[in-house]
Amino acid sequence: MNQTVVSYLSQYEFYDFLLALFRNNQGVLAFTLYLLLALIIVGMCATIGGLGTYAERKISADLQARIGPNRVGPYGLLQMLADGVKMMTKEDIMPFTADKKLFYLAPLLCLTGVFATLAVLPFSSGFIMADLNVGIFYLVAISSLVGLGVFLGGYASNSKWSMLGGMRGASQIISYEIPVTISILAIVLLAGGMGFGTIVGRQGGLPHEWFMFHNPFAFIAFFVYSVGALAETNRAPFDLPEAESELVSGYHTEYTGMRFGFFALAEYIEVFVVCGVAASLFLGGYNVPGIKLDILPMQAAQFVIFMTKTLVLYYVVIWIRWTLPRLRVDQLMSVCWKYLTPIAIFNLMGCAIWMVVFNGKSIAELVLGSH
Amino acid sequence: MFLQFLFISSAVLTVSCALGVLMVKNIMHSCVFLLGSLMGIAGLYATLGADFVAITQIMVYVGGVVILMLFAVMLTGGNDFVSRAQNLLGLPASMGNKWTYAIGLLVGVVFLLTNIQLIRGLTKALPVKTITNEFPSTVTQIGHLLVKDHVLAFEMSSVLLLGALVGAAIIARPRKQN
Amino acid sequence: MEYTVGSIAPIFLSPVIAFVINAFLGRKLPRQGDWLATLSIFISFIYSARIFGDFVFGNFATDFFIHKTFTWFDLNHAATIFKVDMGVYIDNMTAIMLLMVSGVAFLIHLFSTWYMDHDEKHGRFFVFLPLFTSAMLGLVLSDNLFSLFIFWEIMGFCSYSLIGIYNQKEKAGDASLKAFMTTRVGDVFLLLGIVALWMFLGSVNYVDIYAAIAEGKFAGQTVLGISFATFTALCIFLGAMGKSAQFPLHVWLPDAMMGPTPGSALIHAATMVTAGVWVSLRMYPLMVLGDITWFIAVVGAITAFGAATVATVQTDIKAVLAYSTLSQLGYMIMGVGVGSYNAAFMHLITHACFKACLFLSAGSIIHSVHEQEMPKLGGLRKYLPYTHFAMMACTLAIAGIPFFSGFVSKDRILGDALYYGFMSGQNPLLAIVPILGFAAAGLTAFYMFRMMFLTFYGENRTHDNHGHGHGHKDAHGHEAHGHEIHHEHLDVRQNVPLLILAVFTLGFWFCGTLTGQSFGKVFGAKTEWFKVLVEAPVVEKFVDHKREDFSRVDTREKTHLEHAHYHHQTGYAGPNPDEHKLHSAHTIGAIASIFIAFAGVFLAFLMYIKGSVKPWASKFPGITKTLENKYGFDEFYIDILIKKGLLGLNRGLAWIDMGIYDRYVVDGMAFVNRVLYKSAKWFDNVVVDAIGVDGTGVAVNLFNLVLRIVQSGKIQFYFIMLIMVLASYVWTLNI
Amino acid sequence: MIPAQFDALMPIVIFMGLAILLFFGGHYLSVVLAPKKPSHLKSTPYECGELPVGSAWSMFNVRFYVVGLIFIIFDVESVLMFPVASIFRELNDMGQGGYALIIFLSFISVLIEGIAYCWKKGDLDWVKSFQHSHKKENK
Amino acid sequence: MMSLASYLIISLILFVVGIVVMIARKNIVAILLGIELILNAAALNFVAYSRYVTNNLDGHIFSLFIIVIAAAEAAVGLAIVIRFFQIKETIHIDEATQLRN
Repeated sequence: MNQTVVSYLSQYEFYDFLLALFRNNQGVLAFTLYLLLALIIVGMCATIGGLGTYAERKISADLQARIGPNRVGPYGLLQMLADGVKMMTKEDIMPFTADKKLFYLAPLLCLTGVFATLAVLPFSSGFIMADLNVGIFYLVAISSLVGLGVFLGGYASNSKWSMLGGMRGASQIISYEIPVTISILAIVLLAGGMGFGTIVGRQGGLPHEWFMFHNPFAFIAFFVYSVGALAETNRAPFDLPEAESELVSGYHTEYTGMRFGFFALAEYIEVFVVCGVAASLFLGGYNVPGIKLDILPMQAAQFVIFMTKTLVLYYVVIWIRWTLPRLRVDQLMSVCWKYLTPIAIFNLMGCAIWMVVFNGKSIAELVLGSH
Repeated sequence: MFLQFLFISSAVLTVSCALGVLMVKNIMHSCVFLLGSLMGIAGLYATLGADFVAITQIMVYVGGVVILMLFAVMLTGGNDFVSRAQNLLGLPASMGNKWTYAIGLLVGVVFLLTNIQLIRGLTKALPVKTITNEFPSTVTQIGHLLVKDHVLAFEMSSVLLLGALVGAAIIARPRKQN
Repeated sequence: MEYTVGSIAPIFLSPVIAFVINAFLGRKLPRQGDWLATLSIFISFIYSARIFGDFVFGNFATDFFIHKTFTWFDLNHAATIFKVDMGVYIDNMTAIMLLMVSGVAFLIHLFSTWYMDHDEKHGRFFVFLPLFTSAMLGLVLSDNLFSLFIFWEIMGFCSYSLIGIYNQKEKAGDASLKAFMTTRVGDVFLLLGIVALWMFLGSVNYVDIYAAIAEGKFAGQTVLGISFATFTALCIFLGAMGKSAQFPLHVWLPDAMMGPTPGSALIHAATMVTAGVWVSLRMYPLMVLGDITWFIAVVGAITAFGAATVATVQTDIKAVLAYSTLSQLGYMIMGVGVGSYNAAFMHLITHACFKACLFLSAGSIIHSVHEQEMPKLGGLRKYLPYTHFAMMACTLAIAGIPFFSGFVSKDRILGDALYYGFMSGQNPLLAIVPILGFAAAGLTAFYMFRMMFLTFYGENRTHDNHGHGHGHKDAHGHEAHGHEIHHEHLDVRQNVPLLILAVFTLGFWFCGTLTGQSFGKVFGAKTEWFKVLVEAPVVEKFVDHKREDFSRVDTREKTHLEHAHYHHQTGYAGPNPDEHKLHSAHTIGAIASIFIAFAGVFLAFLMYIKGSVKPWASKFPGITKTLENKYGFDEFYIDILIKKGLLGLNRGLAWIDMGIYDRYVVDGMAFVNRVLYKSAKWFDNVVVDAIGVDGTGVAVNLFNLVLRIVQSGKIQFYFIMLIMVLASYVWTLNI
Repeated sequence: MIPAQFDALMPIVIFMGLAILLFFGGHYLSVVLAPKKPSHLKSTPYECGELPVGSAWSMFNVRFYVVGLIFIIFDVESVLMFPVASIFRELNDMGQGGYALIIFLSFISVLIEGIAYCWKKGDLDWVKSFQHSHKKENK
Repeated sequence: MMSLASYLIISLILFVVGIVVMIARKNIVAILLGIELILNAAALNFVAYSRYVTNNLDGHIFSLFIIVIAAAEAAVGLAIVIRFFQIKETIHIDEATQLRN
């Protein structure tokens, strides 16, 4: 049974009022509500993406004892707006050797892949656009469109740097998808379902109820997931596809203006999504510590909890970027195939054995006694 | 309403992209059209209530097969390789020409008529089932089927995939240049 | 005494586990894992002994049986058309057989740890040995012909591997190939019989076959013009002939000596060759229904006699034993044929014990002396006292000396054969069966004692490189120089298995009364345990048979199928045996066989100890030559069947191919082409030119176009053809 | 009043539609706002100031394909594992945990075999020639 | 409008297009694309029958395994294509007329 945000809202009385407003036309009302909420989420994510660029600069400046952007607006806060305006007003250049149709298509694929993942991201127990039964599986599947976009972007530019970056990017993204998927499988195994509602609902607010601390294997799986997710989003230290010292700017070397903006936007939103998934799968998601109520204000609290966890992870991602050096390409591949994948597989086996041996109880339950 | 919208859009996407695969002269574009067609089929699965199969379609095809095909195209020299072979009319015939298309269409029409004949016979014999608009979750049922009824196929598929991996790795492995 | 999977499966599974571990990790284990194999067989033995104890001493009714099944695979949900059950079927016979197989196999394993020590193939030998044993145990346990066939083939493979274990020797490779190919001939027929039964009954369970027989389902069914029952029975018996090395498929067994001696012991004594007898016994009701018992009896008699004659001239100690095995197997098959169900099975068991012991003794001799040609042995009594003791006991048993096991079982078979041949009113030509049987009995006593005398008595000739062929006393003054022969000491692994097996050559183990009656009667007693427990399957009681799930505890009444009265039952086809005549036949047979056996022993004594009678080899050179050539079967198979027959067929086919096909069809096509070409040229010259250059160009272009596309030989063309054929299929059949 | 279950797919379509809308809207804005002064030199592919030589669509190393190959096999295996994993807890609660574990572990063990094979054969090494020569020198 | 017949028609169109692609194209990769289309048409039929005719999910399982096998097929097929290209330096189907070399 797929729960959606509309079916959640329909418990409340104002839904009936809205329904009357729409002359009892369920479909149109649902569509409108979805559209509104989707616009809100997209706007929020775009803002977070924009703020991400700002935060990245500020944090990097902080780490490197600089000041960072401080001209536009207070503390340079409006820098992102300036960036956006600049992108829009830049000339749109396309190499004459390029494959024009695919050149257009590539950013769209990235953008679609990333946006489609937002539909299942659990912001709170009610505010999850569609709690599909196959939630996390859907997310993993649809986000592979990004890899395709990266590859096609690199290909369509018909520039050597782009081509190399695209090939590298695609092979990196697909490679790291394996440990990520297998780590997620371990969590699915523990949760007994693929829907985000099921997965988050089986955790609790307090750390010992999180899946991360459910058992040692899940603990390792969290790190495997984190590393793999970093690589999947082409973040440092795995930003080989856009390594500026090797490949100019990788697969988006030839992209200018708005199209480059879409790539950047997709990347920043993807980082956000990945952090949100990590928070939901491993860190208890939107669960408010200690309180279990089913009222509307609770949703706000859950939302805040979720965003807090996600943004902390987001900060960590940026922090890692400015701390760790970039890997070499062969190291990249061997990290994936020779370390992460075997570890992830053994984690999965360990989780399965743990499930059977300890009957699905976590360490805390075993230590503190079952609740 | 929404379901019908989804169905129509998926069907249109599927068929038009399949025709695109057929029509375009660029192998890269063909692959991308195939991607569109497969996404459309995923949508059709979704309208049939087969959520897991739909997502599997996206995961395997979009994430795997299409990328692999694009890789293979790049590894075989991209789109603009020149075939050493010439077709009947002395032109390079990498993506077909009007003669091959004519034959293909002929065969296609024959097959189409044959299949319509078959389907006509089949649909008469089929029992009519009332369709509800309920879409129960298929994941747990599929899981139970995989573990119980089709467990042999499940285990064998892993062996099959292992065989495919080993075989393909042996074939594709770069040979040592002496 | 409740049976579930846990109390039956270890019998079969523990050797399998040992096999898997030895196969993959054997090299890393200490002593290459031979202790593991031995231990696994010992576990089997323990569980088998438990079952045996329950059946023989327990509170079961004498015809109690356990039948548990599980569905192996079921490809059809609704109609059970393709459903295969696996299961175990344990009755008294299975219990006895399990104990025998696991016990003998355990002793052989124990002996092998000594025999194969420091052998280069030590590890590999102990990979195949437990697999072999487990296959035999599985074969005995299985409740249907299908799983029996699987284990049958596993055994075939293992025997192939064990015979050819010294794969660097060319002869070993040849011998293993020969064994494999010869048994394959029989296996084809067995499979044919199984498939025929399957198609007819939809099941190959023993109990289903019995029930079908009882319900008369076979009546009136024919296949290929003969009765269906005859057809299937014949097919299955041909399979048994291949495995049990019956004439004329016996040629592989003597050559199977190439393997290590304990392997031979396992093949020839406990396991593989008895599988054929086993399936004949299991399918006995079918054989009776198919009315082929006379054929079985004749085949058995011929094998028994022919092998015994060949054994009299062999000089290799293992060859003598091999031919004696053939001969004894002939007795068993003959016993099945003449309706002596009980005695045939008893002979299987007794033969397993003493033949295993004989082979192990031979192994002991060969390993101590490094020589297996009897003319080069002799006088080993002093050096190998324990071996001598064991081997003498076994020889007495096999020769049919009273109070030994061989006498008990063989005498009974011979008595039944006598009745069958002379008194039961059968075809008078079948009198050949008891005649050959008695002759073979005498020959058995002769050649076995010849072997004993040549090996253990007389002068020691081990240092003498020029063996004198025949075992009379050679030049005097040769005191035993056997400095390379060490006196054997009582070794747990070398001698104890022999001595344990030798104990079981005594007759009273088999004809005593373990079920509580009087102890005194040695032979002829009708209440002895073997007769009570083993009897031909009564098919009627299986009509409404219920089977149990494999994992369920056996909760049936232990005495639910009780026969009110047991009578001595020979069970052969035809009218009820005349008890009086039968009894007199047994009496005559017993006296005659004792006399014949002692005559054989005496003759051997005169020839090889006293030397007063010269061996007859010089007197009858032609016969000796024939026997030494083993009746020329190998040559026949190789020269006539393979070289002349198969290759001749090949040549004939080649002639047809080259002479007819090439000459007429291909060249004819070329001729037609030439004609066509000429006519086309004429056409071109006359018609096309006349029509005009443009027309020609267009026409040829079009023609070429079509032709080239059609004749491209390209993948896509085949694909088009595929589609077209499919379409035409649909349209023509109008589906 | 709960809307039809199937409307759960609607958000996905809406998000995809929004992505497309945003894409074309952005393009439209850029067309409106951005200058348009094309020149040949500007639209040459960037090669650090040099004139580009040849097409970038050249042949690539096979190792990319091998990585993709291993990936797709693992991808498909993980797809098959997802439904089994999601009912694992249910089976365990039903008391069939051991059975499920055997099924699951035997499936994974084949997966491990695949990766072990590729590892052994060096398909996971990105730079093969270097490592091979390195090993030979060590010997 | 959404009925079994419409799904069958879509899958039929896909199938025919796949066949035409397989026949018309001379590029081996393109032929593999056609095979993918054909396989997908079959899988779509299975799921459609599963919803409209039978009452169980065996059709889903079947199409799942079709996808699995299609992936394996693509992997091996493309490997063969690449190897073929390394030998022949072309991926024209008409060059592939010999079973060795």
